[in-house]
Amino acid sequence: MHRYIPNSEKDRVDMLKAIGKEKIDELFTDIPEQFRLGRDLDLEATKTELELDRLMKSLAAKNKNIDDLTCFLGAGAYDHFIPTVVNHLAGRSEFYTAYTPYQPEISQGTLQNIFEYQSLICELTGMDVSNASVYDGAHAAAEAAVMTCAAKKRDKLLVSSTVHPEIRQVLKTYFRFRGIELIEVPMKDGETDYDALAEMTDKTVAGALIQSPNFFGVVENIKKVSETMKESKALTIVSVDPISLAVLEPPGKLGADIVIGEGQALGNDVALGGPYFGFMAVTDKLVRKVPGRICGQSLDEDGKRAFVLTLQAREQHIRRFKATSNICTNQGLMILKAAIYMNTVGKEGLKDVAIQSMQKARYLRNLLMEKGLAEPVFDKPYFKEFAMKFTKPVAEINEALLESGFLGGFDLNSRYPMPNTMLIAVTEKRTKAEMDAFVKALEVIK
Amino acid sequence: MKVQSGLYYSEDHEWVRVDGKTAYIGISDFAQHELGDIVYVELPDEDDEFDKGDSLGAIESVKAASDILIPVSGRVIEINDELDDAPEKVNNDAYDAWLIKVELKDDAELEGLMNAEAYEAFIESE
Amino acid sequence: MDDLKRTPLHQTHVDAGAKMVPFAGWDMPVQYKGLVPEHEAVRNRAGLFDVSHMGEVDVDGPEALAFVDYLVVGNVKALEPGKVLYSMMCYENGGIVDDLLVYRRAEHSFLLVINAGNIEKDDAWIIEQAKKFDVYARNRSEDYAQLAIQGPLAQGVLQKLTDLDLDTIGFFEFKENVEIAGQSALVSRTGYTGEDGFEIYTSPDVATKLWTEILEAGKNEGTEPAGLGARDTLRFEATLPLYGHEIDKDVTPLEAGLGFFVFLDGDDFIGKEALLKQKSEGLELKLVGFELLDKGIPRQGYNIFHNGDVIGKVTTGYKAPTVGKVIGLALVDIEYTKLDTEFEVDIRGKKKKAVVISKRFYTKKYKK
Amino acid sequence: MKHYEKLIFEVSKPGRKAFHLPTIDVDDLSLDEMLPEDLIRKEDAELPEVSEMDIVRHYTNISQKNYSIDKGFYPLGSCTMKYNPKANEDAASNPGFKNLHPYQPENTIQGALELMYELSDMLAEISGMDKVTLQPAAGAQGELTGLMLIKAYHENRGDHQRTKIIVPDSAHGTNPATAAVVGMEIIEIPSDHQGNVDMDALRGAVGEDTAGLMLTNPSTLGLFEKNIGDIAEVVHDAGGLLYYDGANMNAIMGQCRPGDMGFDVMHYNLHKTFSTPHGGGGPGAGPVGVKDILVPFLPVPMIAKEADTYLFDYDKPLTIGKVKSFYGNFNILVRAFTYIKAMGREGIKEAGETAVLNANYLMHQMMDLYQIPEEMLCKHEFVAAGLKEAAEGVTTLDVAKRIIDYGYHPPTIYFPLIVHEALMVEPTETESKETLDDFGKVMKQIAHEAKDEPELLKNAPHQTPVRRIDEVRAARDLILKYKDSLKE
Repeated sequence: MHRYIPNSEKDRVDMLKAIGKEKIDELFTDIPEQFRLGRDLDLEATKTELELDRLMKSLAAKNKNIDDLTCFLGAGAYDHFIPTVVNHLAGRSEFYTAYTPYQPEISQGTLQNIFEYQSLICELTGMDVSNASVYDGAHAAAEAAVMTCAAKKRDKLLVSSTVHPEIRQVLKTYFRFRGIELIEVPMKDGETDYDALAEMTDKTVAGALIQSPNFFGVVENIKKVSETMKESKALTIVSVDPISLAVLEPPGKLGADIVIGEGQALGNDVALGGPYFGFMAVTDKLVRKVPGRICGQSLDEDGKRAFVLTLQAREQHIRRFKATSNICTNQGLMILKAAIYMNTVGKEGLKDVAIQSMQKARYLRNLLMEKGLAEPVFDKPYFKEFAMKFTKPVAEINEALLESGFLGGFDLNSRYPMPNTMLIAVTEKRTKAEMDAFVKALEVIK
Repeated sequence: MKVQSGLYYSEDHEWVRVDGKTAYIGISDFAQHELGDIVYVELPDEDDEFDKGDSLGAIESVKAASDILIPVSGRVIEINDELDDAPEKVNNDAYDAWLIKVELKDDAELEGLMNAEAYEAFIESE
Repeated sequence: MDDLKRTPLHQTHVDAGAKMVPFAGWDMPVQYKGLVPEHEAVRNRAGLFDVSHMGEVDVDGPEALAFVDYLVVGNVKALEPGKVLYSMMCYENGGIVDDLLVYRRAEHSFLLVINAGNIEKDDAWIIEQAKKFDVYARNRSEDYAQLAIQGPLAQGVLQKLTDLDLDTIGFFEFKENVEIAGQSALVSRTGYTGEDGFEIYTSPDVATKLWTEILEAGKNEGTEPAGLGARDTLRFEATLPLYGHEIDKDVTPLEAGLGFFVFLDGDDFIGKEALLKQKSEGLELKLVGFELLDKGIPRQGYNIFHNGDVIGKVTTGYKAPTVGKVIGLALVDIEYTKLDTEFEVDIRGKKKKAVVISKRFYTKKYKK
Repeated sequence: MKHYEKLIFEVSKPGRKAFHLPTIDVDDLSLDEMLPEDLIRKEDAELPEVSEMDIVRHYTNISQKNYSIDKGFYPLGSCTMKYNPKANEDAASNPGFKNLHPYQPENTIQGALELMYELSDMLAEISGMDKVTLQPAAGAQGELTGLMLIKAYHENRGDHQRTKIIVPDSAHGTNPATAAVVGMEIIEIPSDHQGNVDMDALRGAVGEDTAGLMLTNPSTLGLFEKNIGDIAEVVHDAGGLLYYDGANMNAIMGQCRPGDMGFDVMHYNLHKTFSTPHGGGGPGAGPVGVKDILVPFLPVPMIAKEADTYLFDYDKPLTIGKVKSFYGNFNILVRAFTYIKAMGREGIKEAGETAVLNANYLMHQMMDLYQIPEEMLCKHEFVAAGLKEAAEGVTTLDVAKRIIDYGYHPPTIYFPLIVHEALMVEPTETESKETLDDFGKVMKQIAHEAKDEPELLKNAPHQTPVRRIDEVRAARDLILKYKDSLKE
């Protein structure tokens, strides 16, 4: 028998006998003959652990990862440092081999973590209520959009074209089948065209989704947008980089109704795009409209503090036909890592991470200008990412950079009519030496 | 299960208490029992207009969230905002804890509803 | 007496220096300036009464119509929504539980207005009877304040305070949610004085505001606050019965001369059998009007004699302000009810001459 | 040992640090040199200030308040709580997988693309589908994607009126919810006491407006839907498509395949059938397999292979677009891939067989005391309609809570909805005979207690970090973050 299956052949025989059967096949007599496979699956033979180890390592070795390469690539997935305790503790199997905490008495670990995570997200975003997370940033945007339309009983949503292209793509897919109209708001000098936004807003619009720092790294004027929305009794959804909230005024203080974002930067691996988690925080007013799980504090029979999933009546498995969302799970392991990360870096540490990323981004940006290698595209306040215009197609540059061990920035021309423009991300992990080397490499390429 | 006479009942277990040209609307004691401990009552705004059968809001218990389908058409003239802080009132006395008061659009719609007797029989059969 | 009930206007009355007296368990204003001037104000101009002590009962539900029709002696089925019916509730034996106004608010919705002194009794009676019907009946007396503005100028005064053209409310008709001085009220062209006028039902918390606004608006017309004293003399002149006087549990509507309000050709109602019997067998007693020829005031309960035999009782007697004579109403043996029949009223041991006259002491000035 | 009761915020102490960055090696610009005043945060986010030791103790302690597969038997029906092999975790934590940036050039992630490409093929082979997208982030999103595909398919044929999805009343609540989310209408049809679809009801339900039927086979009652052939015919003849909910696939791996039964589209729950960790509720992964007719509508990108190189294929004019950013929960895919490779041809089949054997074996042990139809052959799981005999007021919930006292995780309860007092048991193949025997004993013991000492059940659990929790209070007086609790 396979090593993952404890029973021996003898156990099998005994168990069959116990239920009055002789052969395993007798357990499948209820499957009509015509549907029986009648052959072996076309898969490779069982692998021993040693073989398995070889195979997986060889596959992994076929990839170049951001330990091998110096990474200036961001665009929604960031190479921030992950303290070692994060993976050690999140790697405890009491966490990762537990199921959804539907039996709270024996799930207090998972539940307490969700509660602490919700508290931390509310701190960062300046909002009243956080859910236990959704699949990822794009999914958070989709859920927030649907929720906004449901709450407002309107079916139009404004989305700034400075919002991450992947988010807008996912929104398009969700809206197509939900009959929600997605209206793209044009951009102006790297940020949302606020005048256009105001003109496009009326009483038929449920709300607006903006991103800050936006896809180009520019910090947007959330207050302006939320004021515009309030005039039409519409909602403001802001997608944020959680790290930036250590130093940026939180959307909650600027009139946002829903704050969402991609949570990967908080202690999670870039992992080729997943699993990540999307966080979602709202004002008290919207607490009953929030999709997904929420953990609440209560008391047990002995009057002791205890945590439990609450507001579950909103959940799809109960609302069924009435559901506005069908999400079942949250990203338990991911928010565990995020919470451990936030608690480890702590109040001061998160600020350090944000500030050093900004300082280093500014260093590199200036250096590129000084050396006359590239020109900044926008002159706007930015966080840790910025767009630079080169003299060659970015694809070409990146290819060359790769040769010298650098993972170049994002080619904006692949999503916007912005030839030769690279979106460069700098995290606290980058050193002066790495950035100098990066610039040297670019000098050669040029 | 208490069934208050003098009220009109819908198959979705809402009751209507006429009061002249207006009517109070609530959920039946049966519904309250089915839902269990009610933790939240979501009500519409005053002046909202509904047609018979529209969802005027929702009632949430720990187990379930059910929409409240308005049994008669009308305009909301008052909502029972006491339920905001004390949703348990619906559990305590479903016929006292009205949800909304509407201006009736058409008395005749009442004829389409059940009286106490019919409703009692209805929940028996449920 | 502290356990007396008070209307929302109680303080207003006291401040206005009204003379307060206990009436039917309520501390009510019997008069302000004086009975006679108030009486005349109503007859010639307009008077405002606080009648918040009256009782109100809501009856709604699928069988509301059938129930009310069964409860009272009148023909409720003929009553259209928006109209009011004066009627009575009887016991099985025909004796009167109370007289009342029946407001049909909608197809399935009624408002019953009953006498202050009978609220508990009536409420218990109605609830008891209601058990046999699929109706929702409840005492709403706490939720209503009631004002009555009565008199030839009443409409003019009230009209100043509302955009609704009061001509659209006919005699014994009513409208709901009428805005009066910014307050929503039920307004009916009804009264208890024999004059044209309105009764206004509103929520207790706005009663005072309404009261002062109406008096203010009626200043030039000489509108006066009027007390229960005037109310009684007015209704008496107009021969409107008062429970405990002309009518009570021992008197049937027929005997009280109110047969006109009894609808015997319709569906069954409580007491119908007894009344039919009484009608076929003829009455033994009847309510008559009389004028006292000697001096004195015939009070309620005084015996009436004929040739030394007691033949009846005084139900009400007054020196009537408008007609200026001493007149009264009495329940007497059917034999002595013809006009000009003479008999004696025993006033504190002295027999005083009296003669039967028409009950129509005063021709009502209703606007029909 | 005394239970650890602190929240991390209660451990926090000003000045404590568990983290330092190297001294800044470029100009040490101050915030206001880098950002305009009005954009700068006025009040700090109150994150905790704790030491590394504090962190380690905190999470170690709260972790021990969890029940987990590694700790013991976890027979949660329809959740397939099988062992999560450690080798999966090793592979997933290999920097060669976890440190790949989603926007790296294709030529730097050939190993990853090869893995995804081959995983798709293996999943397709196991289920009899033609092509598989790995993009959906969870079973529910897979379901969502599947219905989007069905809708897109009909719309592309001009069949815009096909908006009705038929589901049996035994279906998981997610099915109707998903349909609602993609703007489709649900028609619920009854199933018989064995959880089989009522064929007459089905024939009555299909028509011009039928978009499809959602089914899981074996059904949520753990029974194989024998009529599946006829069902497929009825739905297809009506112009509808068949959706397979992969929740229960563990039972049939290597025996039969949804693709062969006539299903056109399905989702897989990698965290159920393919041993990826549940993680206390996620992350999952919900790949979607389809037959050829639906391939043109699949989300982009697909992984393609040209000669010996793998690449992202965005060239799909009819695609529904993207349902998730990037390419799916890649590092979950790595685990599932590792698992299937480890199991291989024989292992996969053994897993299915053993899952079914274990379920039937355990069912037989519970038959005499729990309401289970005699002579029933279940698949990977079975449903008991509560106890046969119990004292007044003893519910399935009480039974579940009592099981906790005996050191096991309770089965799924009150699902499926069509079974009164349902108790849904799925042992999975990774449990030994001894474990099943002991659990069987426990269930018998509890059945006796339910008659003789009901209080034991009603007050259970007794030994847990917390006792039964007041859920009403939780929902009425919302305390959803630490600061809310301070307001109390």
